[in-house]
Amino acid sequence: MSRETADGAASEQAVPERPAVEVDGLGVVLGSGTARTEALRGVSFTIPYSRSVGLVGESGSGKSTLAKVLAGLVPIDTGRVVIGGERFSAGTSRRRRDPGLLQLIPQDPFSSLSPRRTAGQALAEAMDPLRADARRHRSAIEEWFERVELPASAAAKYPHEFSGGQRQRIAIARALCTRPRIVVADEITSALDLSVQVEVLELLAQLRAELGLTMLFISHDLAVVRHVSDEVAVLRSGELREFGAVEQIFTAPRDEYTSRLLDSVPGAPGFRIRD
Amino acid sequence: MNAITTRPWPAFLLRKAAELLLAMVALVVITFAIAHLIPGDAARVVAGVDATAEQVEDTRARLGLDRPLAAQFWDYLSGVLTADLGESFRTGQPVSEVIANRLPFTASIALFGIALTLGVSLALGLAVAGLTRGNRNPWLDSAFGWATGVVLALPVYVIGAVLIVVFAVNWGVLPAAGADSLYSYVLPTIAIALGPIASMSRLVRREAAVVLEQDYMRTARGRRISTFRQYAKHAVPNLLASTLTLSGLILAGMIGGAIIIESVFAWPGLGRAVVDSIIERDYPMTRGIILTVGAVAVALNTAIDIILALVDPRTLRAGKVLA
Amino acid sequence: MSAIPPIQPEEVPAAAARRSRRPGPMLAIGLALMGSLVLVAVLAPVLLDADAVGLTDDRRQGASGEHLLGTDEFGRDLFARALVATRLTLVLTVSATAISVVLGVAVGLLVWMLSPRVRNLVLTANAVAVAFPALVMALVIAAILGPGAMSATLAVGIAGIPAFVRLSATMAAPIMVRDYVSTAKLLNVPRPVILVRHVLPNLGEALLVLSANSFAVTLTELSGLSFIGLGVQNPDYDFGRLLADGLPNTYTQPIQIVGPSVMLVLTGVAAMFIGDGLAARSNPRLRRLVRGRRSGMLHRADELSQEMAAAHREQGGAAGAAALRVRGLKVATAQGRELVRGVSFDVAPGEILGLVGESGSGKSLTAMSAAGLVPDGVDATAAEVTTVGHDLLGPVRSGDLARDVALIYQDPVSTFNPALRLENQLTEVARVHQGMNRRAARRALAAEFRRLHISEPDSRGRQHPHELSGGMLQRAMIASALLTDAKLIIADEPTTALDVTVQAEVLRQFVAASGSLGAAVLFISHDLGVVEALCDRVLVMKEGEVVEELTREQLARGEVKHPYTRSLLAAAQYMEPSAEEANE
Amino acid sequence: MLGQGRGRAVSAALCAGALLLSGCTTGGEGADWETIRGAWIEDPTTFDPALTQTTDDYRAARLAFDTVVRRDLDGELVPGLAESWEQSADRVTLTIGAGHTCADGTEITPTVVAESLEYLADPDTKSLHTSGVFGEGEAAITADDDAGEVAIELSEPHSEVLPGLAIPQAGVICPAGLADPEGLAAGEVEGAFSGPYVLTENRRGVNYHFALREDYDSWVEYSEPLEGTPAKYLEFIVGAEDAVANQLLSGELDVAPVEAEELSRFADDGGFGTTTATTGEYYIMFNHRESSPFRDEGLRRAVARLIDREALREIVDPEGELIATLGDDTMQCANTDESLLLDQDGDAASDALDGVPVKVVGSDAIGPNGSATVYVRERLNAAGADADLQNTDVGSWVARLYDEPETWDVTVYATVNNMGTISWGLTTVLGEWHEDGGRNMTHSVNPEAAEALEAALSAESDAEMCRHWDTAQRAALETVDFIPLSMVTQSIVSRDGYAVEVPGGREDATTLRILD
Repeated sequence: MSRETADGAASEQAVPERPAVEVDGLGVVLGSGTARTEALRGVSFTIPYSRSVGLVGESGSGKSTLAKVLAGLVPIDTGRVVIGGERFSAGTSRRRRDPGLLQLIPQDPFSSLSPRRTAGQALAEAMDPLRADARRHRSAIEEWFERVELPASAAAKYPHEFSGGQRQRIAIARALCTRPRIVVADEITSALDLSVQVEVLELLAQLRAELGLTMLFISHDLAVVRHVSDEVAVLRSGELREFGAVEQIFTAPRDEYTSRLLDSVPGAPGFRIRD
Repeated sequence: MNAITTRPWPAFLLRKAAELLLAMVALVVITFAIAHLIPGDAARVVAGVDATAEQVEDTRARLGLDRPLAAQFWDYLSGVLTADLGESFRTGQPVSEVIANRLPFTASIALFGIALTLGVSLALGLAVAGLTRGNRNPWLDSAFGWATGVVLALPVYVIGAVLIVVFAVNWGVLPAAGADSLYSYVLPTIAIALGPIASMSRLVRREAAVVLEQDYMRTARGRRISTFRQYAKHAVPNLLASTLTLSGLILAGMIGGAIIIESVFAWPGLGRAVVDSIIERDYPMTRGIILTVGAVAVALNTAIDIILALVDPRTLRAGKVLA
Repeated sequence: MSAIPPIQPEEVPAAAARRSRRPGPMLAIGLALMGSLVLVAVLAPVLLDADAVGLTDDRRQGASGEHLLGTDEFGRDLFARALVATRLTLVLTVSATAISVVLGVAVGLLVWMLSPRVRNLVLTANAVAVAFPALVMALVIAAILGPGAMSATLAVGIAGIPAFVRLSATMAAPIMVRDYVSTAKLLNVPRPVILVRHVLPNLGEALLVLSANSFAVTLTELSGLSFIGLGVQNPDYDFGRLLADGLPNTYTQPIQIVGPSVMLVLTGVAAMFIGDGLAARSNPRLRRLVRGRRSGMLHRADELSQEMAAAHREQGGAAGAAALRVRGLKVATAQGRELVRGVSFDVAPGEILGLVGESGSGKSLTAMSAAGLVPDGVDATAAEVTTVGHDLLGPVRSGDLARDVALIYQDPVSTFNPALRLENQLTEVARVHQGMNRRAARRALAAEFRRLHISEPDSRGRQHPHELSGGMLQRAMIASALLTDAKLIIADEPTTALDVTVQAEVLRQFVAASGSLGAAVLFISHDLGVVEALCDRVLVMKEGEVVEELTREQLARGEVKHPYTRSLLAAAQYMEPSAEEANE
Repeated sequence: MLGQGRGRAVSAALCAGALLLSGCTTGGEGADWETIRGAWIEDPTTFDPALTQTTDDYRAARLAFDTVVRRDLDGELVPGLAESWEQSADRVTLTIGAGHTCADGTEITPTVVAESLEYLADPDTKSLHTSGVFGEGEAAITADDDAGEVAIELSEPHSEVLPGLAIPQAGVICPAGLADPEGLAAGEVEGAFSGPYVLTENRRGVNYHFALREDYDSWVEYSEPLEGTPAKYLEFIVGAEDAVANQLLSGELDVAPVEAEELSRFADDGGFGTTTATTGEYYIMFNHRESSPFRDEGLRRAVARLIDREALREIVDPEGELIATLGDDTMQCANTDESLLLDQDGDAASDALDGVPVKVVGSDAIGPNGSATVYVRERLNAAGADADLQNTDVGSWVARLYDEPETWDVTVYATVNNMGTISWGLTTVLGEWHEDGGRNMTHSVNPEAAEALEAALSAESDAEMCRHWDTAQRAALETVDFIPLSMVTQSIVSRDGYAVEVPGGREDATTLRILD
């Protein structure tokens, strides 16, 4: 619905013909029988290369479902998704996807890394899914650790030896080291303390600039997406309520729900709890 | 996404019924097969050790063991459908009658046993969990470990023998064997329940240690209600799911224990009968009893699933809680 | 989950982590026992075989110096036999356990390669097999294979498979939905590799625990088969065979069953202790975070700190009217690590005091201690804690305290008891302490629900917590505070787990409710924005100390002195969606 | 009021608890001096004497059905329903006594007896005991009520008809029972009973109650009259094999069979007496087929020299006497000459057996937990043989002995000798092979013994019979066709005040008495 807006906000970098991600009339139904729910309804938007879209929604909005659809973990019922030129729709067989196409940074820093494997092994698995040999890729791994501001010695450590923020850095490195065409970050800061959130967000903003990432950044918190997004999509109850450039969303929201979201952020000018 | 489904019960019950049916069909096939897989010639065993070849063949014909397997299976299957499990090779008595006579004895000690187990282990497990919270009373911790460990490691027949020696032979306060009066039930029930009490109270204690750490227990403490009320009203309901799930397994284990304990106490239940029937190659009896035990186990399992769903509606869709 | 983590996981120093790897007492005893048994199993058959097997004329003798446990009907030394039997027993039990575990786990994991429909079918069939008495199954298998050591082992092993299929399938289920597994799937790691690389290692310790327990069960099942006559057959002998051979003589020559019984118990206990020890080590919930006895009690501080508190008291001025008065509160772990280092503050009636800080700052511990709820594993001391007139350091009329102080916690889902209906929980204080009957309590609760504009107020109470959303649950909590006319509400991050729009709504109702009660509020939050909008006064906590006290106005104007507060404020501003920062 | 009621309930509960803890005596209820409480191993399979198969069938049949002849305490045949008899090789004539009645009052006439014996002799009855009683030929049975005689004509001579008629399996079934075979088998036809007791309660798997017939007056006149009076009621619990000793000691039972291992529990206790019955014979059975090393007489002799029969007896059944044939000295024509057996000579045995592979098979029912074959195997191995032992349950063992003869070389066997004749055991190791319709499981080849056995079974007179038996036993022991060990026993423990006898060494519950 807002493809024009997205295309209009062009960046300086050279943009390939087609956008990195096109979501067109996407509909997803979860469950069956009495438990059946429509998680997504007619959602359309695009993400051009080297651009970042922030996807905001509260619980039940379908934002995680959308991430899973892009990752191929949830089948499509109606509409289609084109990622890096590859089309996926209801009929698409569930064949394996090229890991270079899309990578997901998961939400929970405690569940995103296997407790029994070192940080180095986690990255090695991304680089070489079959063998996952950390020694073979040592220099590449160290290079990535440096990039996410972790010491090289981190490679030999196990997840429980890291703080939550550090784990998310490892998860970010793991997702980026395959150089996917698009990265989906699903609520990656929601479990962290505020100051740590800021650090991770700054790191991500920095990497975005450095690597020209194409990214879908998902959060329940409107405030979080601001520093890492070019455009913002607001999702509610499976429908896209608003899609626009980040300044426009924050300064002149068109949708009533977006305004309410903005006003609900503590500290925002519209935030009132005492009459 | 907490969509509350409107009517999960019919679907749940339907699924359970289908499972039950499937299990019964499998049981019928398996029970037919096992009797024939047990080595040894039933006709020979029935005719007697010293019988002549001719007598053995006569016996074989009399028992219908000379007929093709398919025909025997058909007889069995149609018999099962009409609740006719055939006649014992040994006594010629209808198997269903034998089972009807003996099942109540096994069922009663199993049920008394499970009731005793549930009651004692909930109280014991909770008490120990409460008393050893936060590393308090470490001696109790090890005492509990040793006591339950020893009881669990002792075979049920040794426990039974010890109980008999102490209570029946030395003190003479309870009968040593038989099923004559209500007193007769005391020792077999205790013997059969001690092991399960040990394992269940270990489970309760382990689960309770987790439950007592839960936020809602702190909430309850915040209401400053008595410790007893905290445990009885707030902790116990949350232990029911796992204890019930385990009690299904324990009931199965009790039926296994019954096989052994019944000969120690001369208990006229199914356990002794199934062992005897296997040794005597009494196929219809073996089949009938195993079919019954299996059916009871499956039915109990289903019943426990349903009770679980009543106790904790979340399991309606989520399936079973881990044992 | 818990809002009061005594120690943050990431704060556990490497040394502590290493220490927890050391075997606990249970594990040590278990390993030592099992080690000795293995030694006996290796040596006894070599050293004692002649005594154990050779026929002599000393038949059926009692215990003597020569024959410690007497002899059997063949004149064989029963002590030697009990020791020699260790080898066969261990071999058979380990083999049977291995059959159950290896095949069970293999199937339990492989079902995860099947489609959900087929997997459910397999697991349902397996559930039936699990429900079937294992001993009966073993009995049948042993009968089919013909009695003997080998068939008994196979029988018990096979009969144990279904349980392990179920356990491993169930334990694998939560791992299969872990993010690292979905990430591996996205990386196109083949399913079998995922199972071996990610699932199996994470089941490892749990499976070890279960195997140790299963070893103990297998042990008694094997001996049960021997008792029935379908187990190990003479001339082979394991503990079960010896026991079954000796059992007819229990009454005449009880010494005959002593050897095998003791050995059986030692073996079983060794296995169980190893299992327990491993479980305690691997399960963080059971792992002792603190050694030593700290019971979660609030004590009066010693003389010195009382003096300090007296000084504080003078500074604080006359505060007899304070709804909450805390002086010199300290909370420490058993190792002596101070989590709260001498905090003092007052909350005036009707005042909303904010307590701000990041995780580990001690703010929740402070609040809970003020309510007299000190978590296990830590001890709190204070010179004074007076809560709505109740001196928490002395004997307390718990009913009055429960009525006067209402608590609202962070995670609405975990603070409600999932097994009980809402009304049973929310009206408990009114019913238990105020003697309200069930029906009156239910009506009163419905009235409060209505007051908070909760939909369907009359039927809400009969619902279970899982049927309500988080925001609804927190509102229900507020209703509970209204029900008892609480004088002090201690709210520990009550809206952190909620969506922003819901958070605003709940906060609004919270303020209205506390206002209508005229209650004092101690409000814990990490969010400066919330605190600024809500509180009259704010205490900033860092590492167990109050570093700064601010009024709402000071906070709103950014008039903060302490660098920590300033960094908090900066982080909050980074997140603020206000217009002037947008094009940074 | 409410409080009071509740108080009462509480005190009742306390009493129940106190009762549990302290003093509810458990043995008292049955000891009324009219009843004897006994025990059987398991349910009888049938109450039709002709169709009986198990020990408990026989026990029940003995109580409820009288036989035409009985055994005296020393084993001699004494009158039962028949007051006298005459015997030749192919004919037995019984003179039936007057005044015997069935439980329904029917008089037991020669016709009644003849019909019952005909039923036993009829091949269609498929009784396992027909050939044991009447031999391999056909039996024609006629009654002459006027003469009070029943005549049995045999198409083939058989010398053991009278011993056969003494076994409970040959119990006389009254007309009411023959008219309703199913009811008879179920024990539901009271009129079928000819013995002193009638079955009154039949709780399968739990217990069986019998009541003494008030009109019964056909008690056997033993050479020494039995002390005491018969019990009015007999109650037998079943399935208590492992528990009877406990129940005797705790006062729950009065008279019951007890395992040999548990006898010493009663030895210390002055309040009990022990009676020992014999039920059969233990012996070492060799496989004489090509596949077995024991086709070679030398190796059989070596085993005989190796085995310490006394030690083996001690292990297997310490209550049983050593025997020199397959029967003890109470049995007619039994060899008692120990010199026919080889003396122990370990060295000679070792020379012969060294390195010989031997497949020993056994059953866990022979000796406690199969200890008999454990002993044989240990002795063989000690002598240098390479003996392998397979101990299994009875079913697998028997199947192996009959159907897989190449899988075994030697076993320890035990007969269940109901007849109380030496022929029962000897025909399992001598004479016609099992494959050819006989009972010999060993494939032994000993023409002299076989012929003598044949002759003994068709002998005209006792003297002739014993002469042939002597020849057969000598010939068989000469070549060590088998090694006789000892008697299989069943010890019966009775509480003071109760007694039981074992006529001819056999269990017989009609001898149960309450002492005054």
